[in-house]
Amino acid sequence: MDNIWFNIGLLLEYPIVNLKIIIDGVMIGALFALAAYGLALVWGVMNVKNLAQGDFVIAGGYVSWTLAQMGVYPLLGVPLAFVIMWGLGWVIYKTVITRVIERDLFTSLLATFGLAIMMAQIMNLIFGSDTQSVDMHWPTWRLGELGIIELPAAKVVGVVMAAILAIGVVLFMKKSRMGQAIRATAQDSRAARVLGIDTEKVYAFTFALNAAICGAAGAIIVMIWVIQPFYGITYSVRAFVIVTAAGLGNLPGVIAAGLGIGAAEQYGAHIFGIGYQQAIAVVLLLVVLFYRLMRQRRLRQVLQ
Amino acid sequence: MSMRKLALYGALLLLTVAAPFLFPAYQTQLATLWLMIIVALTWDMTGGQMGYNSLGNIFFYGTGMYVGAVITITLYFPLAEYTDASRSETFTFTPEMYFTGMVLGTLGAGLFCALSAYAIGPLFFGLRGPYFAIGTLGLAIAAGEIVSNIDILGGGQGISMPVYGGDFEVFKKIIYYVFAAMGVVLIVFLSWFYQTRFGKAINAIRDDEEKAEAMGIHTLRYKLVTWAISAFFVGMAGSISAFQLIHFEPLETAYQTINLGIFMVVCVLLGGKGTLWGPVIGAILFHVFKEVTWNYLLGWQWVALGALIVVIVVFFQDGLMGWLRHRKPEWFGIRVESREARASA
Amino acid sequence: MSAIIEVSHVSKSFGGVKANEDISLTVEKGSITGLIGPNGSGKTTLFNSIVGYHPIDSGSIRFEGREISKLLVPEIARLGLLRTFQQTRIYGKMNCVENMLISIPHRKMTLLEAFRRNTPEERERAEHLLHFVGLYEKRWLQAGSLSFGQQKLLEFAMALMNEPTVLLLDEPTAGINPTLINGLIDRLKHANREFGITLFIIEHNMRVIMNMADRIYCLAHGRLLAEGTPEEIQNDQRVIDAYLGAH
Amino acid sequence: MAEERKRSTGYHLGSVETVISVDEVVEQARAIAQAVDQADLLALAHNDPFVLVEDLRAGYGQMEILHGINLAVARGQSLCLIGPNGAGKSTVLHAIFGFNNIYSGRILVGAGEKKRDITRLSPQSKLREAGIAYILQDKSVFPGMTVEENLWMGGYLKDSPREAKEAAERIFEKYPRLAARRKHPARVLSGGERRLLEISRALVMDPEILLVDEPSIGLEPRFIDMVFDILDELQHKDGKTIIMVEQNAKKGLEFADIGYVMVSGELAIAGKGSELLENPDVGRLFLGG
Amino acid sequence: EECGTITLGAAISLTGKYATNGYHTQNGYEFAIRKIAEAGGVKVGDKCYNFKVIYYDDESKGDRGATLAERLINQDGVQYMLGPYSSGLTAAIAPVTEKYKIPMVEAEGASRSLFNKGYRYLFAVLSTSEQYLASAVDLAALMAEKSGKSPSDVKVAVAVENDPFSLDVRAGVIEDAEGYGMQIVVDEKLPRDLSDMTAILTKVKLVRPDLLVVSGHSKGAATAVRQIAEQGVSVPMIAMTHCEAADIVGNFGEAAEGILCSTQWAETLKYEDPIFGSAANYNEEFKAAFPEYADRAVPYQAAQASAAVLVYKDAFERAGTVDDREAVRDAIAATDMMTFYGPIKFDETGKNIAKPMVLRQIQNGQYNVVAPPEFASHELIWPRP
Ligand SMILES: Nc1ncnc2c1ncn2[C@@H]1O[C@H](COP(=O)(O)OP(=O)(O)OP(=O)(O)O)[C@@H](O)[C@H]1O
Ligand SMILES: Nc1ncnc2c1ncn2[C@@H]1O[C@H](COP(=O)(O)OP(=O)(O)OP(=O)(O)O)[C@@H](O)[C@H]1O
Ligand SMILES: CC(C)C[C@H](N)C(=O)O
Ligand SMILES: [Mg+2]
Ligand SMILES: [Mg+2]
Repeated sequence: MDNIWFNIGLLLEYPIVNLKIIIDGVMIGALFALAAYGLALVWGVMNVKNLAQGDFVIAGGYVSWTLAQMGVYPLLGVPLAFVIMWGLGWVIYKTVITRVIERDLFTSLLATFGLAIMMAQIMNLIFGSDTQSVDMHWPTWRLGELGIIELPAAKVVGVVMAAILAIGVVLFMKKSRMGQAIRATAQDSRAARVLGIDTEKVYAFTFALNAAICGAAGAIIVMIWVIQPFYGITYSVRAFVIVTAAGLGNLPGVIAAGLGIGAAEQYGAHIFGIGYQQAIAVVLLLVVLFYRLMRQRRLRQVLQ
Repeated sequence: MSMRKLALYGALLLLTVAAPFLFPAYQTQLATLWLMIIVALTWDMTGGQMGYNSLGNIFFYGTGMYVGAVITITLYFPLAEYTDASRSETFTFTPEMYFTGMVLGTLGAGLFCALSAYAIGPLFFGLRGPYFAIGTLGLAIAAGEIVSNIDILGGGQGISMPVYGGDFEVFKKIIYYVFAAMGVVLIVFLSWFYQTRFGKAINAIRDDEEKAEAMGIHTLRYKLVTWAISAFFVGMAGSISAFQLIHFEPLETAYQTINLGIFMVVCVLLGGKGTLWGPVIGAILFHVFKEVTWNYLLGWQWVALGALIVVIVVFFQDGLMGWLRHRKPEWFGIRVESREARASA
Repeated sequence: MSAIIEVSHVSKSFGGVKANEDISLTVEKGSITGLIGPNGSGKTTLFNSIVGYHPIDSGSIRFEGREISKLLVPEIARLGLLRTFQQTRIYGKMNCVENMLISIPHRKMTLLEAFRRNTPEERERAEHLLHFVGLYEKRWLQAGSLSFGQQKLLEFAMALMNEPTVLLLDEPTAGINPTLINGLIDRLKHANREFGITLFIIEHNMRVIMNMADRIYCLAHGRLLAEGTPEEIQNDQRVIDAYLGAH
Repeated sequence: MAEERKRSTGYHLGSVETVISVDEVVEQARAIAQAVDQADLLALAHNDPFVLVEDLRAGYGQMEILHGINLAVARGQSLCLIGPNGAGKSTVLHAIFGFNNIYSGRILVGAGEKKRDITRLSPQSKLREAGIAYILQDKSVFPGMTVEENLWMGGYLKDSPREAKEAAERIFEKYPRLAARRKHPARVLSGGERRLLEISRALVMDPEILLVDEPSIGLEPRFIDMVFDILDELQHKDGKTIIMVEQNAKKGLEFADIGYVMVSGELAIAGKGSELLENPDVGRLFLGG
Repeated sequence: EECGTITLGAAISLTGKYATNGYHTQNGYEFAIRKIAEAGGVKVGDKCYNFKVIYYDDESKGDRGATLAERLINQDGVQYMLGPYSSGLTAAIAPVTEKYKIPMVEAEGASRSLFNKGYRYLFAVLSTSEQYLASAVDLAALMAEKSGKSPSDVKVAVAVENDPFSLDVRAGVIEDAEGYGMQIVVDEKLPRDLSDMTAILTKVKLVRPDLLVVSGHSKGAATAVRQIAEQGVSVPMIAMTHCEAADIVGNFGEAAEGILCSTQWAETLKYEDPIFGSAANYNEEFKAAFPEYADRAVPYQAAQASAAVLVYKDAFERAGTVDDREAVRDAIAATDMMTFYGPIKFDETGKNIAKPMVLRQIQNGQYNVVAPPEFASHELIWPRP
């Protein structure tokens, strides 16, 4: 308890720390948001709850890491991971997902859980269980008193790339015909077929797109943090938390929620200790859910 | 009940009783098998029969462990000293102390879990579908993380339960029979429970809750009671597991969300959701497969397990029972009478 | 006769759309009351307000003298106020008999009673009602695989099984074969007469409503346009202009 | 078809005296069923069928619902299927569009030499390749998209999004009711408004053949007339071929050139719409007396 | 002549969060087995035996470890066990070996919580974990006095993993710090999947402690060293565990300078035994046997693993039997020997009470013993550069 007051005191004593926390949080949150956005897509369109989301992220990271080992310039890893993970996503769709699509909640959840286990373990067998990262050897800018705010160039570039990717995907969904077809299929696939939309293609596209987004996120992550075969679950949990908190079908909300959760986690880590980081994310989820529940109750409704 | 059915059930019961003597080297695995059956059956109560797919039932398992342990310990010793990392004193339990603790602890764990399910239920049952699944998962994750920061519960080191002083063979049999008895009681209870109006009502909630509400069914009450019953059994199973494992820690043993927490769902899916025997069959198949791969495919065991899950889900989407139902609908009472039959004749 | 449902000055709007504006009406106990009006005039909205699907903006709704506009759906349903849905809702994965058995009046049961099995009388009643709506032969089929109209009939049978005090029916005959509609009407009247179930019915099919209702309310643009006996309504120029058209 | 058509409006009034149970209807319908042979059907379609269904057996999963259905309709003709609930009317349309399992039989589209077998064509290719549009019996708007976007989706197969938007504008001009709500998500429309949206959305692509499942369901009386007017115009002005299912059987038979009565997955009676209207058995069993 | 085989069982973390250390441990076992075989094996009566170990991967998870121990005993018929890596896994496995009355000599579970359960069959060759960094507190007090301050002015920051080992390390530090009246300004726990501790380091930057203590196995050490450098945290004294295992010198070079590392064993200490020779000799031969250690310090986790095997050899020889488990257990309990790793003598709870721990500082990329004074080979560099 004393600890907590002390930590809060620090925030008041050094207001700049707040800024630092928010910056850090947004940087992490941006990457969570990417994975969550992909999840929201497949969830919304295909009603597939992809538990392998985090493993796609990690796989993307290893793709980029391997390329870097082979001498490819690390930044190129991002688009390359996007492309390669697109392919992997397509293959997984054609072999597994196409058979579980439009089934009830748990079918897809479990199929992808199985996939997640396999992917993590296969990565472990290939890359070993040590943490890996790609060092960009770029400078770090320090701002504020005591150099409290650090802006490693790698992180800044990573976040900018994440933003570009996110904007690209959002525009694509709104403007392009494929994007529209995806949205229509999400809402009523039978009606979409009646209008001549090839839903199978839409599904495959969506799933591959999701894998690609995750892959690119992973490629960014490996430049600024570390990856390890079993870290996927962290990203999966965050992605689910974010999508659930934002509410299904609320794609812009996903990005906001991602940034928000990133920042909230950092605040929580500061105030309660980093041991509580994961707990904070999920408690926050519960709080958001219950808040929305109460609001719905006033509307004489439930959350579904 | 027909004679054949009676004979079948008699044989199964006999096998249950004789199993530890037939396979003495596998007693622990057999006990674990019963644990899997219990958690699968209880998961199916809410997941398969009521349509509330919880990913957080492991919460009751972990809580059961802790409650069982805390009761057992506090009956005789101060908890804080028992769990202190740097204590040097050794606490010993006589057999009487041990068994009193086990009985009271396990009952206490069951009751505590049932009550807490009843208490938190109104919050969670406002959530539907995926929200409920993720919300309950959140509950389990949060509980694990929080317990791992509570020093008096041993924090991240977990708790080491007292060790049974007597013959170890006897101990293994005790654990097995306690689990088995719990499982048999549960099966008998459920086979009655699903036949009652209550059982039908929770099926209605699964199929269309809004409709059920509009029909005046006490949906919340029924949901709470069902979850509480389910939590009661899981909590007791957790407590027994604590005695079986002796040492447990919060994140990987007690609130093990991605192992047992998901495995119980896999078992149910494998066997068939919403049926009485589906979860039992599923648990047996899953457990056997898991043990076999862990024995013979070491290193690749997780890959094999993942592949198994994918294959199950892809090819037996409704589980074995669902597959049978599709093959032999008449076994499940699906039929059209008279005129329709004539029409297609 | 006394009023069993009293709706007074109820308004409800969604964003900018005023679905119900200052609507007052009463449903007499034991009567059959009709509610008509053009598409989008707010009929379903009014039903939803009564059974508690959303909060109302203003006004009051009383059931048997008790204010219910703040209660939740299940609470209202347990008072014996039942509704069927415009988009049919049945328990798709269960067979018809189970659908019926679930529909026994749970509100009259204690928790302990719920822990009993269905009685033979209940089963008999269920089969009887299924027979009546013509689903007897399909009673072991999964309800989800019944045709559209069959599902409507099943839903109706379920409502009867529940022995409600008041039954709100939202377009019960939409999509039902005209000849079968006659049977449905007959049965509804029967239910009204024999069991004393008060009926409040939304219909577009004038043949149905004019032949059944004791009293009809007509909505248009969210407001109450006219009320009266079927004859009065049929000859009300406002109703003809807004709804019926020339015929 | 120049003769003046006399039609009833809305749901038309009438007595409700004839009370027959479902079983009775089916029973009696069987009794009056005539062997409907292929030649008669073809004759009804002027021996030049544009849509031809031959001995179709279809159903859901393993369950056969249609036991050998034949159907023929000429270009620019309309056909109405009536029958008790559960007779399999919707299933026929489902089968033509490819939404269920076809065990045997053929579905052919096209006139004369250009006949084409579309039995195995996937649903999403039906509109593009065979020009078949389908208005489903139950809800099929995209609830989260606005009314406008729903109409644009109707033109998904058009070459450019602009064309789709222009088509949507034309529809808004025609139906101010929809225009008034163009920016609202379709989920909030009332039952009738949705139906209108579904029908107009199906027309954006200007299909050759329209499958319409109970167009009048849930519509207010004046709308019913309007819908039938639209269909009338589509058939007679634009020369579309219409296959319709309608429980408002009087309305349906008055409208359609050909009427089929279906019972338990089989054809019981076929004839000109006007003939069926006059058939006392049909009147008693299917028109509500 | 042909030697027989004594089969030992071990569940080891080859994957998961303890994988690196599991690997060091396994290497330590294997090296000892090889050396013992070269020296003529274990002589029991007039027969000779060689050791063989059945390994399983416990995935760094306690419940897996317990299951595997049971499998080793039940299915593989193992009679004697070697320990897994980490106190947490030892705590999970010990009850199993205890139930089956299977002796387990372990080398990688140092938490005191292992030795207050009354286990009869559990023996640890290492010093318990509260001693790991307690001497760093003494050093900090000393330095405070030297620079004219009182030890009670010293501010201590603690960041430890939430596991039995690190919690016990923390307990030792806090006990000692409180003894001096020092102020604990940061006291945080590291999560299971640690990849980022900036939040803690930010606080450290703000409160400027005089001593920063980190304990979190290899991952904790690696993350801490990297981020301390990245964030430009300057604390006069930083002490941590697992420096060698994480090879912080090799991985982070400059950034590791001046960090204090606790160790159970150092190759510069003057211990020796007939099998391995001196500590320095062990160091050399081990590097020769496992070339991947050529450019780095041999982690003490490997050395103590070898020592555990040595205890078995000694005990079997004194017991004069390989079949009578009770006799072997008693022999182990009676161990009193000198090894290259230091003296080994178990108290009645099974922990080694004969051996002290030392603290090394990284100076110019070398690990130099700086405390306690009787073992120190170099002067402490303070404050940290
Ligand atoms: N949830 C909602 N949000 C916004 N507008 C709504 C909502 N529900 C209904 N409306 C609007 O309120 C009006 C009344 O709708 P309502 O469903 O009550 O009509 P109705 O009289 O039942 O029509 P119908 O006969 O077509 O079923 C309609 O214009 C509809 O679009
Ligand atoms: N998805 C399905 N799975 C299995 N059986 C089905 C399915 N849909 C319909 N059926 C069965 O097919 C038969 C015919 O259904 P269909 O929907 O074609 O009837 P319909 O003639 O359109 O009736 P209605 O007028 O009520 O719409 C019904 O008996 C029904 O039980
Ligand atoms: C000997 C050391 C490596 C201690 C070990 N990390 C433990 O958990 O106890
Ligand atoms: Mg309505
Ligand atoms: Mg139909």
